[in-house]
Amino acid sequence: MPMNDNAEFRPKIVAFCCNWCSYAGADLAGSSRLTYPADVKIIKVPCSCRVNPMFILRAFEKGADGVIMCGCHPGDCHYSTGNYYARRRMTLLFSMLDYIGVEHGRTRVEWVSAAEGVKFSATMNEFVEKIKSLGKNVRLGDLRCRS
Amino acid sequence: MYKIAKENLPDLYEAIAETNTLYIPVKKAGQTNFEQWTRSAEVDIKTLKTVKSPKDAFFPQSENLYTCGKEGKKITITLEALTDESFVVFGMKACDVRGVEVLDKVFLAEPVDTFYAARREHGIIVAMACNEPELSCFCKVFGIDCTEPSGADVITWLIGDELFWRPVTEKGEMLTDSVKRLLSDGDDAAVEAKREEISKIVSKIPNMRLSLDGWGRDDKLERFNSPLWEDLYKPCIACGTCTFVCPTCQCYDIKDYDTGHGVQRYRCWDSCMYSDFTLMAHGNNRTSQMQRFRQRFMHKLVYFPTNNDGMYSCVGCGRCVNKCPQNLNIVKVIKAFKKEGV
Amino acid sequence: MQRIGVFVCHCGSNIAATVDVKKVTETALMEPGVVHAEDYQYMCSEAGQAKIAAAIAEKNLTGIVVCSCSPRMHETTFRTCAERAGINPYMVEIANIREHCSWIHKDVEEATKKAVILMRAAVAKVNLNTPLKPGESRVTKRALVIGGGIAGIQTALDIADAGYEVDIVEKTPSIGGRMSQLDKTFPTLDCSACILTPKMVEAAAHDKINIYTYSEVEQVSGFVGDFTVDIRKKARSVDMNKCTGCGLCQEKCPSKKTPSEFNRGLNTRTAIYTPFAQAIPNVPVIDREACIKFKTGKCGLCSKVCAAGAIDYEQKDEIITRKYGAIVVATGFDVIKLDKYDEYAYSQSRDVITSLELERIMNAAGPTKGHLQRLSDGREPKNIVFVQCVGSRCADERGKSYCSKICCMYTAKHAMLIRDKYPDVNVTVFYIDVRTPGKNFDEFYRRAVEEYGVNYIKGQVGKVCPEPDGSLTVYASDLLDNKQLRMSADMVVLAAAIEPSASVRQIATMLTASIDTNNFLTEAHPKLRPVESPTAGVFLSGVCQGPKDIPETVAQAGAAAVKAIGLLAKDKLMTNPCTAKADELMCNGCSQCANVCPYGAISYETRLVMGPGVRENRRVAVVNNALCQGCGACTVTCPSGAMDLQGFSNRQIIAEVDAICR
Amino acid sequence: MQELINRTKELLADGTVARVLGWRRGDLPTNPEPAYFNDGESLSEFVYNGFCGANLSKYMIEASELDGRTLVFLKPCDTYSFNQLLKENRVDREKAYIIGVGCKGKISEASLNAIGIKNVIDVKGAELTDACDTLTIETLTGNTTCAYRDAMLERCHVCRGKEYVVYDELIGDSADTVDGDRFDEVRKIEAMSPEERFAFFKAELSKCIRCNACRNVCPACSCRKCVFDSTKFDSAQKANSDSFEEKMFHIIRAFHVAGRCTDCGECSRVCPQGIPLHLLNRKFIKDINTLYGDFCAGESAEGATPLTSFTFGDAEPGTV
Repeated sequence: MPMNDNAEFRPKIVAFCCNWCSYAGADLAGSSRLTYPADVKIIKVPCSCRVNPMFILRAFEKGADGVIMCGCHPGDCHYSTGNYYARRRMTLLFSMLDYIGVEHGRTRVEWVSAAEGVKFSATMNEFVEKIKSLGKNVRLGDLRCRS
Repeated sequence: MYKIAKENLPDLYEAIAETNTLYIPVKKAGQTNFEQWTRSAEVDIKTLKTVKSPKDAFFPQSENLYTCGKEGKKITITLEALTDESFVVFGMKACDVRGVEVLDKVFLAEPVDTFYAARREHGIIVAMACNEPELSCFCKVFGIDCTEPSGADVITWLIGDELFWRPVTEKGEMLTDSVKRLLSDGDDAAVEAKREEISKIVSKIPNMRLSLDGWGRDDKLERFNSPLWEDLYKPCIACGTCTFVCPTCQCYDIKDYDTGHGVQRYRCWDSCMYSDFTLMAHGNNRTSQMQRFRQRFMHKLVYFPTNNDGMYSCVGCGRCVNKCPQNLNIVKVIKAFKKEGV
Repeated sequence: MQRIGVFVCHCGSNIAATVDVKKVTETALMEPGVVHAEDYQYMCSEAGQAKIAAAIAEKNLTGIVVCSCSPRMHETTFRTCAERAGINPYMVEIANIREHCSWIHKDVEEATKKAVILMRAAVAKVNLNTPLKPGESRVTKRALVIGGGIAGIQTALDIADAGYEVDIVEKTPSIGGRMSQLDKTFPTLDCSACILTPKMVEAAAHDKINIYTYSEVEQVSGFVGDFTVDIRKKARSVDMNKCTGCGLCQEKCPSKKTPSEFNRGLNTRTAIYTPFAQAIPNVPVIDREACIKFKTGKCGLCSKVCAAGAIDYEQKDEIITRKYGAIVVATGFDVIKLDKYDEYAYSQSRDVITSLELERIMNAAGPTKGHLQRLSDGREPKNIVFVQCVGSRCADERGKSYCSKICCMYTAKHAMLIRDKYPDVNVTVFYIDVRTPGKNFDEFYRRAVEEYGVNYIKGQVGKVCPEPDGSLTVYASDLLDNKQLRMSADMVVLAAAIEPSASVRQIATMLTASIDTNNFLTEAHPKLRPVESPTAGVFLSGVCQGPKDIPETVAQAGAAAVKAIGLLAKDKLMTNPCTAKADELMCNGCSQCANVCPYGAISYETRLVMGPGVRENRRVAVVNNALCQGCGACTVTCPSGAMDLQGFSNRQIIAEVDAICR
Repeated sequence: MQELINRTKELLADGTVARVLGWRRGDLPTNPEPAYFNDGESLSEFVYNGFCGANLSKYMIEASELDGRTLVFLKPCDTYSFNQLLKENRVDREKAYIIGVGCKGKISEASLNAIGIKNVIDVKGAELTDACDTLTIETLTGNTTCAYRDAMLERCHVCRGKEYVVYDELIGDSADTVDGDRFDEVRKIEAMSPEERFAFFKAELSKCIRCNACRNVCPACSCRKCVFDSTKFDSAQKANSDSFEEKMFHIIRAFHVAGRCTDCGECSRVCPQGIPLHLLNRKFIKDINTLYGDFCAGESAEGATPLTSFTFGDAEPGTV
């Protein structure tokens, strides 16, 4: 449900980043001073395969407006196969969220290597814009958490 | 005795809702349950049994008790406000009303549950006689007359194209006064005829003649130790369906929920069928499903009457009979003991 | 309840210019569990660390949050600091308020707000942290090398030279591998045998190296530092201690019709044989399927002529069980089968051969004594056509998608050698691309073209037709001149793709080492850990990991040896404490977690499980801490959450999520 | 049915099995219940007809702990559940003696209610030996008939077939009951707008009373401790105060059984609020089939599941 006063709307966005590629990519974005909105908060996980769908739903429950997961590019996983499992899990989860009517685009997966500071920053800018265009998450939150 | 044409019922709902919150059977996604009335709600007073009993109106499945807030290192506690506005529960059946009387025994006894008491004080029960009792009904076994619900503030009968309306308490009279402009005078004879008609159906339902011999106050240990339980519980999958559709089950759990801007301490229905029911630091006091299964029936048919002057905490509504996933139910339990002569 | 100290770093002005560090510090004091908060110019400095140590001592801190630069910079610094001050290093978490905050945001208010939230998430996590201890496991100071080619030999020599015992397991009767089959090597044209044989001899003579030829790995259990391996020593039927290697038995053996594996089936060998003259050990084996004695019970000629009495028809397979600290896989390669490439007439004409067969033909010890001739009629060929990329860089499923890497160079070598020895022979090479990245490679190729007049044509061969006169007609396209060619040849040499040795699949399964779709063993990291398998303690040497030439193989063999030595040099292994852990009370034993573990770290045991109201024997998952690398794949596969990851537990991550979304 | 009883008596008598897991006659024709029988005598209460919809495979988890073999009656679709449990080491094949019983589609009182037939006192035409095309029903208010298929459970209209994937012996014939495509309903929802989809699932899922019947009956939901009952995730939930918890519970439940759910339909059969829970499971099944190749959980007791395997070229999240 897009809101008219988008300028006012500051989304809450949780980004899960794998320790080996994407977290380092975010570090590179930082050291390269490539800005992206402060709405994005990063949680470090060892590998994208550590991200449980429960974590993503939990974020929405507690009021997140968008959740993004970043991991090593397929084929480059530090643990060799983790992101392949993560990819299947997220594909199915996202498809289910879409199925129950949650706006397409509230969740995203992006593969970001340690060298891709530019990509990390661009992805986050893009994602924040997307969530802003979607507006506040009203379809997945717990009413008790709405202040 | 008053009456109102069925086609005018929406006006009646509207009128009641002007001064009260109105809970009424509403059909949503194919199922009928008591819900707060709105103009767009699809009211369904024809369905005999709502899936859930109306006990939610007095004892909601989940309710907040208080909220803890934090400012710096200071903690504030805000009690949830008690109900202070009147509400009407429209269309409760005789069994459901008895169900509330069972809850009264639990929540109005000392120490009084203030949340419940406030709701009882402000709640007005408009009961409705059962038009077509069903095969799964056995209310008569517990002395309930489904043709004329007792314990309500107003009793209604759906007869032909009219709803007959009889206030029986002061609260009922007051409600009646507030909607009197919509009511006309009714005829007691029509109601008596209807009751007769319903009684005939009741007499055809085998379970209405179920015998409670051996249950009640006297028998405890023998029944408790019966080997029958071991056989009866086996198909039970330990879900909470029977307890959650039951009008008398009163057990609840108290938990905390962190909303991010305060911690809510809430209570929610719990089920004695669950393995974590009354879980304590040392573990559970009932460790097997057999024990949990036995507890449910012993409580309803033995312990509760023992502690409450013979009042059973089953009202024979038959919801559990209809809804048990594996077709177990209290009737089968009663029959099994009868057959074995224990 | 934890007693947490929060330390906010200014990082000079790197953080303090955009984040109100005082505000972050003050807010921290309001967080649950936080009993101390302070800020400082440079937390990572001596003085900064001293502040942390002092606070730990004074306030009895149990957990630390440092709001500073990325944990990739100084997590270790602060963990070490905490450990020195007496608390477990894993009770430290970093809130990254520099790279993830001050450096990318300009607005102070906004950056401060975010820094507070990142601090809060870290505090929420530390509240649930538990002290973690790295495990210890012992190291058996012996290495196993699977495969006795140049990769295996080199690895074994390097490890042995460092002073550790090494066993080589080689499935054929002799070590030496593919390299022993080669004639010359590019780009130096060294004689292959001349440089390989001394290595073989050195390995055989080394007092730390123990060679099991005609043997295979049968079973592997255990984990890094502590593998247990069963080796099947196949019955040789010759007593290795008695045999003098005189060779008389082979001369007398009447069964002479078995195609020689060493010579790629171009000639035959006897039933009792050594694969080649310089074989090590120089002890023959009896091929029981070819041996008349084994087939009919009669003969026994070899036994009669053996003066040493070494022939032992009764010998049985022997299983040797040994413990190893490290395992190096060096199983090498084979040439792909060409039965799906009928267009090249490989099966129809004996004059269509693979490059490896050409090696044998060119070799003085080969079936033609090194004389270049057609196998069909013994004539010397006048026109030779080389076809590149047969099965390499192949789009369809008949071949391999990858480049076999060595073909361009060995073809240039062959062409050059032929033109050198037989200047009147015309040599034509059909290629897709000529790939010559390597020291002196392009120079070598250019010499073939420019000095030796090899005719290189960019194009693909569509068909090779054997003609009634014994010649071969080659139909091809010339892509540069954009025309179809038809030429007559006497011999066609196919640069067939190479593929990992067929046995590698089974070995990979035993080692729980992962393998890619082409059956090459997967390295732990393609860039940074190219000689390690993802399975700890397993290293990769040679072509089993990917196509490579001899110098690369030797280099990788040395690298694998160094990795193995580095492991064997340790007395004990410290294991990463952030490993998965199964709650056996909740575990269903469903095996789903083991299915996704890339390290084979999860096994199942039936054990007595005890808890409130529970006392039963049942199957539960057990994580081997020495193998687990802590990726967490299992934790998500486990529906009940029985499997959790220490240091990144479900509750910890959820606490962070909650703190951020608050 | 007599054939089943006779064979069962033989197997009990010769000691092949120690007990029997089947269905016991209820106090009404419509409510037989799963039950154990320990001797030939007790089999007088045994029943098997159209109302025996319960999937007995999950009870075999407990039965696998008992001494001796348990004879269990499994319908074709139930055998998939059993096989899946076997794959997950939850049941012991050696402890089970499986008689694959014929199935002509299962019916239920709820389905009869839905077509307006209530208070059923007696039913004829639902025995395995019957043709199972028409039901003759005696009710409190009179006699009536209806087409057998009109009383059938949803799952039987999209039945996967008459095959048994695991059994020791077979008794009784099965009938073709399929008259729909099992993904039709999913497709219908997929074709809706996001707003319509949201409204649909909100209406359905908000009916949930968190009774856990769907979970507890599900053969794939066999965790010793469900994540929603455990303290390990801080995710224990019993409240029913707004719609999110139902969403979380049902999405995660469907996700946890994705690639393991055999589509036995028990969740939808038992839901007291009539929530079509199979629509969530089937969405995952459909996605898995589309994205990762046809997969049928329980078809084999070995091999990886779609979520414990992968290919290098899998679809990217959010693109489908």
